[in-house]
Amino acid sequence: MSDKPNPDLAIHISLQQQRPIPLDVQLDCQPSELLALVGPSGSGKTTILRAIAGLYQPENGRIICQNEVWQNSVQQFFLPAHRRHVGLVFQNYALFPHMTVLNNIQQALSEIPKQHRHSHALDLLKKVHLEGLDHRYPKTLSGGQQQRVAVARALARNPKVLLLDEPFSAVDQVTRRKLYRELLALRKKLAMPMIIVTHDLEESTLLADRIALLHKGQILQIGTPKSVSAHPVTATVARLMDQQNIFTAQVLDHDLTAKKTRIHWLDRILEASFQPQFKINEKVCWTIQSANVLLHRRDRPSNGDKENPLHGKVIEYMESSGLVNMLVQIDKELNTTIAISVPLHVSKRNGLGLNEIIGISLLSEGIHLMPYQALRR
Amino acid sequence: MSDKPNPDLAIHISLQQQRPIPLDVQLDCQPSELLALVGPSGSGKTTILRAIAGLYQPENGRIICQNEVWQNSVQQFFLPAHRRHVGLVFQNYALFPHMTVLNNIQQALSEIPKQHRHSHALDLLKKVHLEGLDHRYPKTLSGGQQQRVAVARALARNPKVLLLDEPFSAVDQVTRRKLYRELLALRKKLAMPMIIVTHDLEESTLLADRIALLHKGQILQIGTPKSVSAHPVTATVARLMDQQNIFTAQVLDHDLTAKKTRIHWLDRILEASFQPQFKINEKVCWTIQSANVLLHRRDRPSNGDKENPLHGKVIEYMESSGLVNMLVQIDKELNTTIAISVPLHVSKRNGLGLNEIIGISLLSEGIHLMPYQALRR
Amino acid sequence: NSPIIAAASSVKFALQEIAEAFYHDTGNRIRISYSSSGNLTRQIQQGAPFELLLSANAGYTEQLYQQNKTLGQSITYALGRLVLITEKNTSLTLDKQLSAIKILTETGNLKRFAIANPLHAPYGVAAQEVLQQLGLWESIKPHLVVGENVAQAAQFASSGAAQVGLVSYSIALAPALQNRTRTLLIPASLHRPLQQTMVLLHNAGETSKLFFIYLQQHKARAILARYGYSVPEE
Amino acid sequence: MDWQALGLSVKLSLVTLFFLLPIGIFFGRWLAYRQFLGKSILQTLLALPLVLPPTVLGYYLLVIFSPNQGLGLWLNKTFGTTFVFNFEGLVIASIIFNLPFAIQPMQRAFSSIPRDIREAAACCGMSPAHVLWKIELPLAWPGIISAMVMCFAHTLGEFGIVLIVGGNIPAETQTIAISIYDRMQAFDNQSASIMSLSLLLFSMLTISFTYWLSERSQKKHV
Amino acid sequence: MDWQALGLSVKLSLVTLFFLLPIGIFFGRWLAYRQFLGKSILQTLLALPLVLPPTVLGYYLLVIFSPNQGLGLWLNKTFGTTFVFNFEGLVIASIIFNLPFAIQPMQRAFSSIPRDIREAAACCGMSPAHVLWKIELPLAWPGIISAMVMCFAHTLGEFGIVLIVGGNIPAETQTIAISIYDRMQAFDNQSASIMSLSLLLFSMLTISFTYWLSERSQKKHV
Ligand SMILES: Nc1ncnc2c1ncn2[C@@H]1O[C@H](COP(=O)(O)OP(=O)(O)OP(=O)(O)O)[C@@H](O)[C@H]1O
Ligand SMILES: Nc1ncnc2c1ncn2[C@@H]1O[C@H](COP(=O)(O)OP(=O)(O)OP(=O)(O)O)[C@@H](O)[C@H]1O
Ligand SMILES: [Mg+2]
Ligand SMILES: [Mg+2]
Repeated sequence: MSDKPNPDLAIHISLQQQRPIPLDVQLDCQPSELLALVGPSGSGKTTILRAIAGLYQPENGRIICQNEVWQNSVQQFFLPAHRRHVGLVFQNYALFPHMTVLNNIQQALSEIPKQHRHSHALDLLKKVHLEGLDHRYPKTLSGGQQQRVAVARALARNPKVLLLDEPFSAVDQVTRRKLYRELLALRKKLAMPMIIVTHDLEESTLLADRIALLHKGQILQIGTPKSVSAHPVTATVARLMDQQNIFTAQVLDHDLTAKKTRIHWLDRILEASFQPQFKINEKVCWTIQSANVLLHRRDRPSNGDKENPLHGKVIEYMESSGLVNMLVQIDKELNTTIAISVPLHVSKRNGLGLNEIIGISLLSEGIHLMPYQALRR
Repeated sequence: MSDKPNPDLAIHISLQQQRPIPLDVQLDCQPSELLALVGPSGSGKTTILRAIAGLYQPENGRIICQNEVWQNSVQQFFLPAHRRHVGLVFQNYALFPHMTVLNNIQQALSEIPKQHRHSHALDLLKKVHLEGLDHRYPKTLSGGQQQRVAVARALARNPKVLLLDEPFSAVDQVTRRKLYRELLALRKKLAMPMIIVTHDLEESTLLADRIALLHKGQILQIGTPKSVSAHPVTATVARLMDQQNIFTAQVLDHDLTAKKTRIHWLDRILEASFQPQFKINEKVCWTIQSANVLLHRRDRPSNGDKENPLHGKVIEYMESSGLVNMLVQIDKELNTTIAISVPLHVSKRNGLGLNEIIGISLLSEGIHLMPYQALRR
Repeated sequence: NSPIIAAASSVKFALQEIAEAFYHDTGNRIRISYSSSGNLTRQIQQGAPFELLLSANAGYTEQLYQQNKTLGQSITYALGRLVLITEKNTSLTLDKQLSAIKILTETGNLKRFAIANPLHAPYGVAAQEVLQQLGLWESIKPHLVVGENVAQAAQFASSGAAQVGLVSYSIALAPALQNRTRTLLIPASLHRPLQQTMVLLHNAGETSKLFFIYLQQHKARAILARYGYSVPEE
Repeated sequence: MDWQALGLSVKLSLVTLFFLLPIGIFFGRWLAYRQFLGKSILQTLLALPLVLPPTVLGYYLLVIFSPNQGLGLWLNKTFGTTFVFNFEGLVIASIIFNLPFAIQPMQRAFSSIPRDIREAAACCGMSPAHVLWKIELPLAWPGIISAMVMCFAHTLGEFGIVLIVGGNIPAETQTIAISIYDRMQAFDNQSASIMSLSLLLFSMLTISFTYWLSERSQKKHV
Repeated sequence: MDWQALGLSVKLSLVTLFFLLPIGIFFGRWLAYRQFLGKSILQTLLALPLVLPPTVLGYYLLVIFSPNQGLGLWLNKTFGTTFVFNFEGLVIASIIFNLPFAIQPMQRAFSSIPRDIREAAACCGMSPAHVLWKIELPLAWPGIISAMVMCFAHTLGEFGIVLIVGGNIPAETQTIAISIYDRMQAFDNQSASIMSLSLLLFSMLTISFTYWLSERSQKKHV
């Protein structure tokens, strides 16, 4: 750190460890930034939050929050949890069973004057939409209600960093949407870094400024939700981001004027966005988001249909809240399928259904290339 | 029940109680049917599962499963939990802390021969994608891993009814998708009723044959996911199904030839699907799924654009995994907005963005009328 | 603040009354700590604030004298006597030679015979001597139940848990026992004298010294005699 | 060293534990899981054997079991044995004065098992007996072990009741505690100290081995 | 009825509890949350006061605290008081022979508090002392209460050690247990029984009231 006090309100985290839980992570999170930690179950998300909170001490670690050193394993320094000013929502809530809801929240309000605590706690309860439950004991609450109490308690601390471990997993969608709004409002109001662990990619896209994709204790990619899902750096990232259309191909050439890269896939040639970093003849992986796969409309053919046109049979057809998700079989022998989703009304107008043969186009701008790796499905 | 034994493999549930947790529920679930219990946090979903499993005894209840009476409060009969043959995944997993993962699962395998238990348990572990963790103790597992062990344990019982309380809430999306597949495969193989509690409407649409929407201990609507989300019986149901476009209007007339019902909304007239059960001049609520709201494409106007055309300003614009969700303000004074979602590429081609004025059409087939009730947002 | 004197539990019956009389006659109160003579000796050795020790065994007072814990030599203030005791409604005939008990042992009908522990309780030692004198020791030994002290031995016998026992005469005279038991005094010649000795300890105050003297006077001796002690010549 | 007395004490402790274990588990579990009127009274009754001086308690037991009247007479007629001045009597006395040490900690141990874990066991189809065996006992084990250790130690050391009910009969009711006490009273300090020390050492080995075993089995999952 | 002795016993019990409560909480908590080498040995040491006959233990304490030598001499010089043959001595003896009853149950009580609840408390910014006070103590309360009840009962009833260390001095170290014992020895069965009964009744009332209070405060959230 420099001599001059530097108003760095961010949190800087760097953790390394081999055993028992492998970790190799470097992260930082700016004040008012909402960073989402995503990754498969068991990838170490909870462990990282615990390390930040001071509940877990990884072998090598350096954590600096708002210019305050919380851990520095080189200097054998480890600030205990209660002096770290974190707000943490536990994955399993960890409410105090012998206290009412209100009391649970007030425990974290020790830093504001006594006479304001009651009303402040009630405010927080309102924020998580639990008015009227203030005198209940945790055991008489449903799972989702408990979880919201835990969120309120974490907020109460007025922490230097807010750590949320799947804070909305037990809350229904409608309430959740309301809580999102509260969280986003809060974030504007309070200048603190927020780190949220979530399994819900939609949640992370809606809430987070950046997401960090974790896998086996390592960060594979950090970026805006949009960039990580549209431009995964590897096929693994694409797979972990729930991308279904991942294939291998070979770079054919780069068209410098049209700003296109052409690739050889199956026995077809596809136009992709211009990605000259891949060499000609290089084997690559490529991916396309299903929203970038266009249906050829039988009712009104369009120009766009000419872009990377393909035909195939619908082998899976699922309706869900006004959308239809389909798997289109492009190559029967290799069982190569492309996932596509269209609005239900479009599907109806075009008479789509199981086993229909349909035409689709892959938007060349949506075709994203990645270094080659063997794919396992 | 009749004199003849009747091979009724379904489960019939009827529960009534005022206090402490209000319940008034009648449900049944056929073998191989997957029934989803959805509803806001605290609506009584867990309580119902506990009552079925015999862990909670509501005041009045009659539960019959596969022709076996489990509870009949008239006759003061209550079969204890361990004789009920249920597989239950607890909301908080409830693994046996002193047993390895494998052992946890084997506990529920008491009904198969000893020598097969080991391999059977390993099979189940594989099904939940936890190979290799068989000798771990629960405390060394991550949240999602624990949850999957709980699922495997519930399946192991080979139960007469499978009860899953948010079984995938802690599991990441990619793994979850795999588990859906396993569950659906299992459901075809085993002829037992399955009841799943979930907050995830997408999950319920993907998995469930029927969903039962619960609110304050009462079932508001039961039906296929499609019908409940497309044809909610009341505005409350629509709201609980996370429907954003809910408005009030007045029935203008029914066009018997065109099979349309016309309604008066704001200062406009909308054509809706034919719903003659509503009287002319009757005040109604109406709803439309955002997928049934069509964007007028600037690049290629279409016939469909003439259906209930509206104009408005985009006041919220959010990208999320290739889709764009927008709020379009139709009426500034009343702050009436309609939610619409379009693929990202469409949005780009049409140069959409915050504060753009756009034209939209409401598909008349998608406009669904409901009895009038005051709306609270 | 009245002085504390230490007394063997076995003299409690008599001592209670003597203390009353002492108070009546001199207006001085004493506090008495009862325990086994051995316990008391040990406590004195470790600095207990007792001013006078009434022991059921001459050995302990002698020991303390040797260790310079006393003011002068010990004095025998009474002699204990043994009685044969049995529950009231047994058919057992009691005689000085214990012949009925001899018969019981020979016929194998003797179940339990209660005495105080001959290892450390003076009345136990005496009981052993009596039995040895009468040649019954070996045959009765397997049937012995041994009380921590003579009171416990009496409890064994009086509750009927043991058929018969050898206990101190003073205990047998306790009203609660008299109603429930029959007793027979054992000739003092069958055992070594059961010297009840006392000694003033080196922190003894005036009251204790007074009491020490009082115990040797006629009134106290009369009480002691009433409680089943033979009193040595004045 | 009075090996016979030590042997007897150890035997008494083990036999007592043998009976106390099921009794403690039964009542401990019952008190942990049931709510009923008068529960606090019952719990109180369990602590009462501690309130009376052991010798006094012993005397009352002696009177109760003495073969001349009442219960003792009936027992004598029915079983042809008395419960005074013999090993059986010691066992009964030991059980009674150890009840509080057995039941209380077990009650706590059972009541600290989370309810949903027992429920999950029932949903796995385990009968209550099975749940007890596979779930509750292993989870309550540390509490049960420490209860048993206390009872073990307490039985080794108790001599007041044992002396009265047992009558200090060598090889039958003369436990090591009584033996040490007797030497002590006879001013045989050296024997007493040697025996005390041996007893302490023996208990120390036994108990710390027990704790070590129980810790080890816990370590994996706690 | 020997009210003086009863009063003394109750006073002794209360003073003992007063000291044992913090000692038990401290060591119980320490044993519950720390892992260290020799933990089983330490736990074993805690059970050892039970192994020796109380009278024998009493002798050793007497020797240790006797003002003639060693520790006792030092204490006497330092504090100007001895710890034998007076109330202070009884308190120390009581504390020692009650240690196992205080620490063991408290250890169990603390170790049954889920770890994440303590962690959550730390994350709420509570200092360890605060966590102890607001979270751990209330949650460990049933275990602490039953430990205290056992100690209370045990102190009322113990007479072996008290007799030796205290010296059975009326109004000073003669507790109700000794008093009952003395009457019993003097075949004053009636007094002994009346006193026993009164003691039992008194304990019963005190203890069941305590349990009732503790149950009531638990009922809301368990
Ligand atoms: N004590 C332990 N010993 C060995 N491995 C452990 C231990 N504790 C946790 N793990 C492993 O560490 C990994 C990371 O766990 P963590 O709880 O951080 O995962 P997570 O990303 O939060 O998962 P989830 O989304 O399922 O909650 C898991 O694979 C888990 O099995
Ligand atoms: N012992 C109790 N006393 C009073 N109310 C209770 C008690 N237990 C639960 N409740 C209430 O009963 C309602 C139903 O709880 P339940 O756990 O069934 O809800 P749920 O639908 O599973 O909610 P979630 O989705 O949040 O898990 C909740 O509002 C809860 O507060
Ligand atoms: Mg986690
Ligand atoms: Mg629930």
